[in-house]
Amino acid sequence: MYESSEQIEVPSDRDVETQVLELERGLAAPPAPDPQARGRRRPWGRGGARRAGSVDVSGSNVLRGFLGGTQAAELRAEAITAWFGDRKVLDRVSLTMPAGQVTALIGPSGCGKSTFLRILNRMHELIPSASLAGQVVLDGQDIYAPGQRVTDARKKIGMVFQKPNPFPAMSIYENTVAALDLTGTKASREERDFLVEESLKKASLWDEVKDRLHQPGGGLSGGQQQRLCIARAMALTPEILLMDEPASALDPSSTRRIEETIADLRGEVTIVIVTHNMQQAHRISDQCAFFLAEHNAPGVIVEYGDTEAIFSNPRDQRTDDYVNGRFG
Amino acid sequence: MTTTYLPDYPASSLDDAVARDIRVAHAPVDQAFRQITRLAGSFVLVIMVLVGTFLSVKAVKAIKSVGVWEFLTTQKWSPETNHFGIAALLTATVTIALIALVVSLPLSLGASLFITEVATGRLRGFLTGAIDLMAAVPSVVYGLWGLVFLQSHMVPFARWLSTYFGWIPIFKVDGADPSNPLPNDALYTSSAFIGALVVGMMIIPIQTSMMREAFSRAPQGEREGAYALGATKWGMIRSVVIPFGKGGIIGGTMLGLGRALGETIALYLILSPVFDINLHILQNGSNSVAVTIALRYGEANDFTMSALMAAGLSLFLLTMAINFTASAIIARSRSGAESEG
Amino acid sequence: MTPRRLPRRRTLLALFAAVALLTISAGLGAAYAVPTATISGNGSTWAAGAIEDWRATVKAQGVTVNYTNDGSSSGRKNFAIGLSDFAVSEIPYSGDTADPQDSQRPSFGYGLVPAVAGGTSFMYNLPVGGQRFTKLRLSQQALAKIFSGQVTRWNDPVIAASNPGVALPAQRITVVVRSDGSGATAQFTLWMLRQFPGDYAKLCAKAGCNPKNATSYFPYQGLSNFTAQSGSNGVTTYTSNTPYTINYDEYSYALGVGFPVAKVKNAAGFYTVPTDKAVAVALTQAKINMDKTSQNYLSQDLSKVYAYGDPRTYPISAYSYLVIPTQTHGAFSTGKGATLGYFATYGLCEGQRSMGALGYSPLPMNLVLAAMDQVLRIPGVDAATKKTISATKAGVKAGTSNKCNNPTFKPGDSPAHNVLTDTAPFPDECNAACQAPWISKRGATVGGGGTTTGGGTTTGGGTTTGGGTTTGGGTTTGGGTAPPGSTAPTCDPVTGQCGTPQATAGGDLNPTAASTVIQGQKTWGPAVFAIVLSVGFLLLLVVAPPLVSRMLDTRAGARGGPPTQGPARG
Amino acid sequence: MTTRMTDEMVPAPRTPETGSGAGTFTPRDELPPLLHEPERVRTRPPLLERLGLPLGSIAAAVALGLMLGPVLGIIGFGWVPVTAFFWMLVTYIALTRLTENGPAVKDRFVGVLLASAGMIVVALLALVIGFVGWRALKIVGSLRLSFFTTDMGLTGPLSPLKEGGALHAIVGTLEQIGIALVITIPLGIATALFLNEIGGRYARLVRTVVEAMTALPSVVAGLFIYASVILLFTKQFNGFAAALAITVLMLPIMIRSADVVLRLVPGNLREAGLALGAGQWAVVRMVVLPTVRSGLTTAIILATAHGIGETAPVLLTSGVTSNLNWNPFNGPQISLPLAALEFIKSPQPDMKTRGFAVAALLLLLVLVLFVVARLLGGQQAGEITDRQRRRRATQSVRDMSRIESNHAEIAAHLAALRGSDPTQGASR
Repeated sequence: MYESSEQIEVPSDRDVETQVLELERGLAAPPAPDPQARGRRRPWGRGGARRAGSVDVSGSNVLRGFLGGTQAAELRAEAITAWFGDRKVLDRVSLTMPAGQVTALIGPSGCGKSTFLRILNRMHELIPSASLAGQVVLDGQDIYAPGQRVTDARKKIGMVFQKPNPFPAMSIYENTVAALDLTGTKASREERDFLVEESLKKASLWDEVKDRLHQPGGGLSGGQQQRLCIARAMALTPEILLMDEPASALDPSSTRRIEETIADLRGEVTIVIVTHNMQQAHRISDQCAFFLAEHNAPGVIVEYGDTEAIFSNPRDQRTDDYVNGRFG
Repeated sequence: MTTTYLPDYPASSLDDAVARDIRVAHAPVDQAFRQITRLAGSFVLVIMVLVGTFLSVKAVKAIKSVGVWEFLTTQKWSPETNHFGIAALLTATVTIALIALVVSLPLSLGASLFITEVATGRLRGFLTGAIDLMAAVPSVVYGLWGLVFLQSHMVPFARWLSTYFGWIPIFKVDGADPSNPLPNDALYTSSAFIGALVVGMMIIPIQTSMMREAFSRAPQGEREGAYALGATKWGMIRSVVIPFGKGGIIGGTMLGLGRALGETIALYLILSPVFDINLHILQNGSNSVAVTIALRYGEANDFTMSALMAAGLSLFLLTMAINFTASAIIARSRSGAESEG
Repeated sequence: MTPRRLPRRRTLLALFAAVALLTISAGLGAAYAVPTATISGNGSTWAAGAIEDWRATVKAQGVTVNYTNDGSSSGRKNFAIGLSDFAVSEIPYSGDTADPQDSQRPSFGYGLVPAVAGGTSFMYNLPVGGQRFTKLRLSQQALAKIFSGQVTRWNDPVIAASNPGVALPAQRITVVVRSDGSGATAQFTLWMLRQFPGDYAKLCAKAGCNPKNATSYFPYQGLSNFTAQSGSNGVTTYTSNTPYTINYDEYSYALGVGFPVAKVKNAAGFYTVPTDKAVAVALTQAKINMDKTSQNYLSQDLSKVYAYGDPRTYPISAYSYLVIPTQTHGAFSTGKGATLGYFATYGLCEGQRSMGALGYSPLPMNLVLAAMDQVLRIPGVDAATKKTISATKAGVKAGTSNKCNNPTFKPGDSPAHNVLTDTAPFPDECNAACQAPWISKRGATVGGGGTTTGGGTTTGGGTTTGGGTTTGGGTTTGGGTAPPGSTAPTCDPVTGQCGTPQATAGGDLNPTAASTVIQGQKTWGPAVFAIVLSVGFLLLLVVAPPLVSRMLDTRAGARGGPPTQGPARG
Repeated sequence: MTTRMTDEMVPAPRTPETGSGAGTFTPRDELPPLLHEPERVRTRPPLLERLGLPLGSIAAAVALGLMLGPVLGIIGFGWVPVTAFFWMLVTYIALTRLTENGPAVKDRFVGVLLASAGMIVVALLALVIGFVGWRALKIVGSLRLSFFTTDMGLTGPLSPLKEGGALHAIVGTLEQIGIALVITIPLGIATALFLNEIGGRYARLVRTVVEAMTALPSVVAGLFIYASVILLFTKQFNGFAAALAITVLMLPIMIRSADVVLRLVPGNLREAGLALGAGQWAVVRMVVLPTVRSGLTTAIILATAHGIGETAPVLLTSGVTSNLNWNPFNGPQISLPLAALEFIKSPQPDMKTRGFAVAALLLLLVLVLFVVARLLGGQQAGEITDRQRRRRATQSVRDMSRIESNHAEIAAHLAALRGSDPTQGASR
């Protein structure tokens, strides 16, 4: 794809770019790129071949996501009901996660927050006995619709897990761009290099690891590993980033760094975060949803809305009790 | 925006949600991967079932001709005259395996406790390695060591045992004459005892590693709890480690037993085959199913082969039963249950 | 990216090396104009020494033969079902000497080729007075009683009667027999059946066998002083390792380990050992089936051998056979036939020359000639082999030297005459009068069914014995020449008794006298050493603990912290 | 001692005065400067006890054993170790008793017993290896390298020890185990992947059957191949049949150990891969297999070591030959364990020596495989050696500038594109 500029000679490079852009984003055609850049020899190109020619950043699958300022999208869960075998764990949960915002899912253990989160990027179905009802709508499409590929949904919806889990056999560099290989996305070395730095910078890890990118990812500290996982998830420029208690296994200072990272990513990607830590939810989220499963009943959202309102002026007594630490 | 929402749940329709069909459409390469591994699994299944079926089908011919009961109770092995059974073979096989257990159990128990509880650092690494290596030593090496080295050194001990403990039936040796100043070693050679010593050595590693695994899983907290109550190391081992590793002890022992039952070459080299039940373990002459197969397959005609298959099948069934019991015990024990998760 | 190499590459490398070497070795092998097909056979362990010797020699000529000595029964069965290209067996598939337990016979044409003669010897391991006794004599009656479980003590009168003046120990005899199906067992039980049917019946009654038939499986069940080992190797190894044992097998095995074999009393009342010559003398009485239409053409009837009255004869002598296919079948092609023909012809001619040294006895020429006719029936025998055979026949007919170079044959002699019988020594006790009738009979051999020729006087010249050693005609040669090897047994030239050098060095007929030099007599050497050691250890006991403790303490002290004063505890 | 030091430099801890409320203290402020390191409290038993007593007891025991045995002749030499062992126990316990109380003595006693068990097991192994090696040494002087380069084809019963070798058996072993590995490795790993990655009821059935098959006695596996492959199809003994017999034995073992190794892959790694939008095969190929690479390699090598030593199935299938046979599909092809067995069965001392030499060779092969397995197994995924670490460090530093320049380049282009994009603006 990246090389396409060389093969396609008609009508002009600019037109190709425009077409691609229009296809991708539905945008108006950009003007011609900087003529200086046009004539310059670029240091990237597959196989190290340096050649003069047009800039084809837009034609690259990998870099496509970086063309727009933000790729954040709204995610809408509609009447999600989930079962494990015969046991119902969620009952008709609906929630809209606005684009570019941080939505925190809070609630006591076992209330179905994590299940809900895993439903959002189709990780739920990995459990053999699991089933669900309802819809998850992204870009106007139900990700569970029959025609939808599970891998496409997951590519658009990244996930970070409770325990940092960098791939042990890969270096930091390889971990960061693991998604490329795992999804079979072709990319030149230059594109990879760009992605590594870009993603690590987004995860605020670049400065800490830039001089040891070839060391194993497992050699980092817990907090760094978790940020590496965030970088890994961001490499494919997802629209949504799900985080399942990303800081619960970390010490306070690492937690702070993660929170800073989340704050940096806000606006760029829609973040849904599950957390047990009330202060954390308060600090980082724009919107909060309080989940609760009363004994022997499936989990439901008791109350959701603006974070400040949830914490300062909850309408439900149970929410009030929970956010003020009276139970949980 | 400073509002919150309270979602409304109509209680009446609590159960009207129906699970969606979320069948995953796999990419072609994943589909291929699933099919290929499934094919491999099926292939293995077919091979294994084929082995079992082939053995069973072949064995049926021989068992049918003498009847199951006679097959199980006859001591003689003479398929040529249609008079054969596995009573003597199986008894001897089990006898050897049991003696092997008696010899190996204390050693492997002690060694595994030593490795997990006493030895530290490099000594522990060395011992673990040595015992794993012991498992990899080919049985023919053990066999020739047993034949050439151990037998000559163990015969005097066997003689001593039978001289002083001959009053215990299993240590009795027919034709032994303690008053004779010149010992007749032939009486004590090629016996179940000598064979079992070698087999015992061969099963030490498998038992030790099973037990070591189990013991090393004993939770640190419980150990420290025992120490905190003022226990000595042995007190801690007895009250925490051994109860915790009980499943490993039993499971390892049974796996060793299963291995001992199937041992061929070492016994093939050492034993002098007899087709009578000989419970005098020190006395020359014993047998085993595996040895009989190795000795007799060459000259076996169709029917004799079928008889050998029948013997082999019964050994296989016995070993299988023991192995399954062992894995059930291990899986059900505390030490094993944790390893699964 | 991520390395995903599994060590499959190593295997590939090995395979590649294998292919490379294969081409090289193929190139080397092509230098000879000999049959190239590889043949595999299995069977007799009794004759294994001979077959292995031939196999190694023809390999040097570029012909590859595989042989597994796993017992005659196995050999006959594998041959019958087409698993092997030839078998070696002491007994045929059918006839009264066959094993009734054999149920599988070839579905294709086959024939017997006499391969080598030998004596079933009785190797024993009998310490008398602390030394290995090497001069045991046994009557055939005693053998029958020992091997039927009736005589179970070494000092039994039946044994003592043949060994006057020997203080035989009051030990149990451990009889070592074959646990697998074996031609040696078949031959031996046949002898027992023919000569001592009563004892054989008793054995069968005890151990469960058919008293009317010889068997390849020695019936030892329920006989507490019997022990069974697999293969001639197993039997021999066990006997050599275990005192108070006796077994039966081909003489070559005893020679191989340097152990003595019992001198067996023949019909003339003399004790002999199965040297090549004694066996040659005995087998002059073998009746050979000369019925060419019979499947058992050339098979042997040994009844007269057992009872032969020549003082030199070893009574329990026999032939071993190559079983060859006379049709192509299954995997047996004419190419393999060429190899088998070459191998058999080699064995019959040149191969016979080393038999004496190995403990066998070469075949007489008449049998060789008859066997060659059988070899010609093998499909695909090549021109070179046919030429050798025809040249041999012509040479024998013309009375000139022939290509075969069989050691039993002298040009101009009758093919039925075995020159070994001319030089066979008489036992010491056999005086001139005793020798006379047999000397006159020399050369007048009866080849059962074959032609009988007279004449042939004793030649005084050097006679070639097996290993190619030439001994003066005047002196009698005993057993075969010692095989080269680390433990070459020395053989008593008078008695043909063999043993290790130390054993014969005692050279005393009276074993009780030999017992005065008991090995391993207590000397003070090791004891003094032990005392010194134990004193040393005791000293160590006193000195070591504080010393070690001091040493380690100072070292520990040097490592960290201020030096400690006195014992560390407190 | 401790008291002295306390007096000198450690201020006595103060207790909050009653009535003064919930005050706090800042003890570091009052600490005088440290003059020298405080003496460490000893918690291990003194060396006299840890080493002196056992050594002394052993010395005493050996002394007594030697006295009773070779010196006084009361007991046979074979009994010396046994007597010494018991006397060692007695001495050690008696000496311990002088200073310790009941439970501690018992503790020591059991400790000695456990140590003895460990030592006996190691001693037995050493005895086996040592004996075989020692007996095989004879061949070193008389055969030298030709043992590895010649077969037994030209070696007859009368040939001296310096003739003949084990090349045919080495070739046979390598080819047979090679064939077995070619079958078992892909099949075994694929099946283990099926059990682990796909799962389901069918996989459980396969797992149960595989587990049952690990109980198959080796000789029965040989008998199966003999009765099926050889008698029905090949009609001759050959190396391939032996390889198949080894395969039947190795396959369940391989599957089981690969299964165990794969089970150790944390589920969250698979989930992480899947959450990135990867397909199952991609996750297996790039995450699961690389993670367990060393474990799988170890499993394969150990299975190889076991397969190489299998004698019984080979005895029934490969046939015996003295000749080098490169072709595993035609004619008998002996392997090392079978050659050792055949040689050792021979009564001739030279053949026995060859048998020990072959056994030693086999042992050496297993030992080498074992050491390799240990070395590989010691390195977990992501664990690297110091050398690798250093190499990667320099590489990282070298690549850093490249990455930065590539990033700058592309970022500039992207910025250029975006800058001219009216709807996006230069928001970044």
